[in-house]
Amino acid sequence: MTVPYDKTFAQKLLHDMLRIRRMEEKCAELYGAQKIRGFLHLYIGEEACAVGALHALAPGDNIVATYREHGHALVRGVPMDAIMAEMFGKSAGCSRGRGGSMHLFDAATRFYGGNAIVGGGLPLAAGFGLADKLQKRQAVTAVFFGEGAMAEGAFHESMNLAALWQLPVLFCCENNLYAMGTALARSEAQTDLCAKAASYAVPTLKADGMDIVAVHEAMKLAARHVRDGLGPFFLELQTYRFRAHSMFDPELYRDKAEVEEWKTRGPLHTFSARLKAESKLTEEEFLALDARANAEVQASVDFAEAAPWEPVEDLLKDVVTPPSPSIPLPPAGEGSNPPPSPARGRGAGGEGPP
Amino acid sequence: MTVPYDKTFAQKLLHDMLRIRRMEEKCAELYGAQKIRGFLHLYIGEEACAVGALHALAPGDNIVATYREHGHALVRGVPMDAIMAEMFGKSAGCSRGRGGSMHLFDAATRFYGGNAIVGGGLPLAAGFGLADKLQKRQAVTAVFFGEGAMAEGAFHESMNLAALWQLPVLFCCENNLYAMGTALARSEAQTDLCAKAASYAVPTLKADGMDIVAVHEAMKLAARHVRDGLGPFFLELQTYRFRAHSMFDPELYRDKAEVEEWKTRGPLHTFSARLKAESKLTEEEFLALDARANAEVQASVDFAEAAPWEPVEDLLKDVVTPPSPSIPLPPAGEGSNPPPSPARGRGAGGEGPP
Amino acid sequence: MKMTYREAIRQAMHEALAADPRVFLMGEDVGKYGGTYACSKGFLEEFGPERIRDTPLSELGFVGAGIGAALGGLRPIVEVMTVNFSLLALDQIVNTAAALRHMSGGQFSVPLVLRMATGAGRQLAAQHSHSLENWYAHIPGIRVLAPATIADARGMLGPALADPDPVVIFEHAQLYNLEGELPDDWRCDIATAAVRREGTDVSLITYGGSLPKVLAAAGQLAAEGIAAEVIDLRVLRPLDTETIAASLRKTHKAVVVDEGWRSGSLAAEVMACIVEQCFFDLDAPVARVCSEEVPIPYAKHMEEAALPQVSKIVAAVRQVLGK
Amino acid sequence: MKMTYREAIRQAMHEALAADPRVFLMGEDVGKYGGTYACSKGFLEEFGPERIRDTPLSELGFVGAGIGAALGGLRPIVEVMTVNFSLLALDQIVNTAAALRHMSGGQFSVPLVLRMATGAGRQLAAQHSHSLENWYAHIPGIRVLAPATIADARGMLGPALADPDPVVIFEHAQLYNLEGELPDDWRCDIATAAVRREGTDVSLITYGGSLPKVLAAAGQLAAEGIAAEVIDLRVLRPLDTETIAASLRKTHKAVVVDEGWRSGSLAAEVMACIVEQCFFDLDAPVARVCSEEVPIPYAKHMEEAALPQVSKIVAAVRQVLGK
Ligand SMILES: Cc1ncc(C[n+]2csc(CCOP(=O)(O)OP(=O)(O)O)c2C)c(N)n1
Ligand SMILES: Cc1ncc(C[n+]2csc(CCOP(=O)(O)OP(=O)(O)O)c2C)c(N)n1
Ligand SMILES: [Mg+2]
Ligand SMILES: [Mg+2]
Repeated sequence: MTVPYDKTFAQKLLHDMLRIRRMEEKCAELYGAQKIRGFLHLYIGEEACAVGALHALAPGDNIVATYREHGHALVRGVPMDAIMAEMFGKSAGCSRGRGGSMHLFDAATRFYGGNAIVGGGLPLAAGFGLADKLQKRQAVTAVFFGEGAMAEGAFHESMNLAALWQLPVLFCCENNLYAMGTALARSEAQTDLCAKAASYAVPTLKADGMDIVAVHEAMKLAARHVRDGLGPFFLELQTYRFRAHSMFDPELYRDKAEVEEWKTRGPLHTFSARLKAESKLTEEEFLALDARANAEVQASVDFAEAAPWEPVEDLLKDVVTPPSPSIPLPPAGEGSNPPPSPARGRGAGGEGPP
Repeated sequence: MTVPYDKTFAQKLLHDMLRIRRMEEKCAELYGAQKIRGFLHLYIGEEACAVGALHALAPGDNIVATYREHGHALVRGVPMDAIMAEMFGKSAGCSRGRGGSMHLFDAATRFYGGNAIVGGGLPLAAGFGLADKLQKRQAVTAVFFGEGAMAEGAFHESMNLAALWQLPVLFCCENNLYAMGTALARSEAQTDLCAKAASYAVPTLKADGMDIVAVHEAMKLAARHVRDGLGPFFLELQTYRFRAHSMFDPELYRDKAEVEEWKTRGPLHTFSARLKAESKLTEEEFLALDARANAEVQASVDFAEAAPWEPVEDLLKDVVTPPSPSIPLPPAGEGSNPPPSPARGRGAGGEGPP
Repeated sequence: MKMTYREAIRQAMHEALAADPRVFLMGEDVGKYGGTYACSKGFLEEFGPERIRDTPLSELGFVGAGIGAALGGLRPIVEVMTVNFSLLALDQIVNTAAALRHMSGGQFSVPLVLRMATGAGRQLAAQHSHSLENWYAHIPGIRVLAPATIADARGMLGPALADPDPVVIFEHAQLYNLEGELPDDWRCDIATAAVRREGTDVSLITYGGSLPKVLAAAGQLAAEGIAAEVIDLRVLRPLDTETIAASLRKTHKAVVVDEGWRSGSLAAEVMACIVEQCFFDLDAPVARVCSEEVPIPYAKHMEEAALPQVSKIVAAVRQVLGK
Repeated sequence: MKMTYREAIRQAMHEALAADPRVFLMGEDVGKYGGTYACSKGFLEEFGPERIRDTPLSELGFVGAGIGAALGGLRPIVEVMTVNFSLLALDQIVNTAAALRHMSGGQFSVPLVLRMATGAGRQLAAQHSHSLENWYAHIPGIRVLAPATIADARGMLGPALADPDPVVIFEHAQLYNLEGELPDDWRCDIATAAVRREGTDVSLITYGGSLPKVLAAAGQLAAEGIAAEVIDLRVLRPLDTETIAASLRKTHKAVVVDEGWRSGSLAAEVMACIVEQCFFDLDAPVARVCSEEVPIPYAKHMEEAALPQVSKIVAAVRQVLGK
């Protein structure tokens, strides 16, 4: 299939995948250098999912993600500076350095995390859907989760609630075949995830998560369905992570050969090759995009390095909402959007919501 | 269809249904008299389910039930005396008066409760199945639950575990159409419960829960499957409770007409009518069976009335297992059965396990 | 006006639903059934199924959905029926509702109100008789309330809904039928403890379903010439230690009464606060009357033996007073 | 022999698996992955997938299955990975495992061992840094252990498996890499607290991951001429209050150190016990050093500020001693 996008949009998709890839490669390096600590879950190999999916959403939509969410945050429009500063634990981070890699948040782009409890975001997504439905907003809530999360009770309860109440929730399963070291067939009696989801009377679709066109088209269709008020939708993106589960993972559970096999389907080189074959990309353009991504990464590292730490005196700040007129409750009857996050650094290359 | 049982067995089934019915009618009366307190959930109308199902099981099988379990306990062989004394809160009760209506237990018949948390018994049943499988016992664990429980995460996780590990668990859903006041269609997006269960790659079967023959035949088939090591099975028994959810329920949520309609399908009178039509029962025999049931009930009430209370000094006894040689841990390597319950009264009409 | 605790809860919810279209009630059997404790009887007809939302048996799911709905601009009142079932929802409460504001760097508030019945005393046995208030009071990021009077049942919901952060309201199941006068000034704060009876000899500190027992004990003690001051904590998190300390500075002796199991109880926390703040005011060791450390039994005499009772409170006071 | 805490846990499990065919290990990634904390590396190959059982992400399900398996005659070791995820399984733990024996009138024991990592200190942020030991210590019917030494890591599992009732073992995530000598007499009871250092001036009472910090503080204090006695609770339920009281009768002063959040902490329970049993022995208010009441932040300096530290312990001791 030819890529059904014009050169600009196609290159934008490629560039966003590159931005994620380069950012995360740098993160891995910085983890080695102990600039980034805690758990770090890389998305490398899965970039087509976040990029293809998020470009199908609108600014008023809500995003709920997992601990493997750097890519989603970035493509959604959270500035790379703010993400990088967050991983450094700096107060210019998108969660003021309190969340780290697993807890990126951004009110301005309706990016609701960053949840480190597997399946923890699913009930939340149903709630966003309920709020949008009751307040008659034509918004979509896209919730991302791994195939491992589907064994959790939270998945079951959330799917049922969304289907029962016909909530505008788009369930996006990133099936990378493993939950830590547990292969799908050792965690699910039913390995056809769409069949499983269909049992909630929800329409489903599978897409090749290594192919950004497939992802984007599937997601547009799914988002349309949800936005039109036809109820929830389940989308399975079949993908693979090229790296270990987290920086602690010795990867005893899968063959090197399997990884290598999947790498041949890597979303970056396959998509660039297609674009080149279709004359939508030259090698120079590719290098320029890559250079821009690398420059953005370097700038974000510089930003994070230079950024200040949160003062220790602020430790207890925002455990509860400060009694301040600066964050007023919205007046009765108005569908309220969360207030934009407080001032924070936005560096070079930060893009607005798609 | 003619009733495929000889007169003796057919009358036994009828008698067991009568025993449940008469016992529970008495319970309702005793609740009014404040002899029985707490929550009391009657099974009246659903008797064909427990009787048909439990007569398909063997003494080495395990039973896990809910708070609506009087019938299951009785048919399984827990003496009516012990059940009645339990509801009175007497120490001769099958749980020493500590459990009451919702927590009937009996080690001797492998009756594991009596669980007042909706869905709470399901993971337990998977565990019994695992124990039987690993210890190579050809036992079936039958777990009873209402259709309301299927919305719980516990259902999802337990079904998946049982299916994934091919555990010998028989999931018995008593679909009486309501969970308290919530009709099935207001709790499940997918109201075809077998379709839902099938999504775990588990074989399923629906049976008319008002027809004891249908229940018994379905259960035999299901138990055979499970006992043969072919993995779990899901059985839906379509039934109806004639009484309120509990003694507190004002029953605002369903029509009198609906209840009356279902009563025409009542398992007692329909089954007796069939047996009479097939000359397997005379009116005299029916009256005799009923009289025996009533006598057993009266004896159990007398027993419970006369039974002593647990001494208050024993309050803390058995919070943990007393360090006593009387309950030794089984030696390594032997599949252990729980020790029989301590001495307790067994009155007239108590029957052994089917 | 005379009314029951149940009616006070009902009126509070009714007022909130009528005043603010963002408010809605969600939980098992809040609608067609009329509420397990009949607190929302008639609401379905009045406000419709969108705002009086029956849920499936999915405690984790609908509590989490309440959090999402709160983030999405609504003001959910989520009824979890009883604290016993809230065990299934704790992950969402602790890891999302309570943590979200701080871990997002202050970007999001979660204006969620969670109501649940708590406590024992109705012969419902081990799985339906929990008092886990101290578990909740242990969690930073939420406020925990325990209305023990008609006025608080009526008054606490409003400020709870106005609170931008999650508020958990424990309604003791034994109180729903409590009848009493609703004072004209039932409006209240959700920050302070209340002195329910003044006294100079000993401070009796309690909350929720134990308040009536403690007041009864104080009455008995008065007959013996012992003037007990009764403090109703009202707010279990954050604790109003100032009111406690002020009382202790006067009485120099205290008994804490708490239906939770003794070990790890909220009573222990109150005792720890007293030791930290009033040690040199104390004339005697602080005592506590809690539930025995046993799954609550069904039989009435055994259940009574397991729970705090007036006689045990009176005995504890006598012991503290050396009488 | 020198070994790590991780290796001690591993050896204890290995011994149990080798000795008793009823014992099996179940949990997320205990098999192919080798255990999240590498405590079961190599077990899958040695004992096979039936006994080293990887589970799906279903904490409620597999903890409940562990209970059923225990009732069915096995001796499960269920690993819940971390206490954070155990929130999803609490219903099964509280309402079934802990309650079953009593509410069945003593018919059933549940010989289940639940292992979980606990605690903060590795910059894992709010949802992965809980210390909810006091929640567990509040529940009648279970025993709660907190091995803080190589010896206890090696020694506690055996008696836990021999215990006919449910036992929860908290392994502090910061301890896995702790290295030390395994004494020859590592076999131990699971009933008593241990005096880890003798002293006469003040009793420092702690457990789990805080023990190394408290010992370090005691070392610093010794340099200042303050002889601190260090008590490692070891068993969080039931508490060995006798060992605490014996120490207090000697030192007359105490500081309790507990990584749990301050309000409603296990430290509060220890303080309450001291007040109840040793009030007249006390020369000063008992103090506690707990975690600040905040979801634990990611940034290292903020996380450190949130947790008990040697410097805070030393400062608390000085204050209690009026120095
Ligand atoms: C409730 C819960 N249980 C366990 C964990 C530990 N854990 C973190 S990620 C993970 C695997 C999740 O796999 P999947 O959902 O497929 O997502 P992926 O990591 O593959 O993107 C596990 C077990 C957790 N964070 N939360
Ligand atoms: C986890 C949990 N949530 C709520 C309840 C309260 N409750 C008791 S029975 C019941 C309805 C259950 O319906 P169903 O499973 O269909 O069984 P039925 O009563 O119809 O036999 C509810 C909501 C409970 N006991 N446990
Ligand atoms: Mg995965
Ligand atoms: Mg039902």
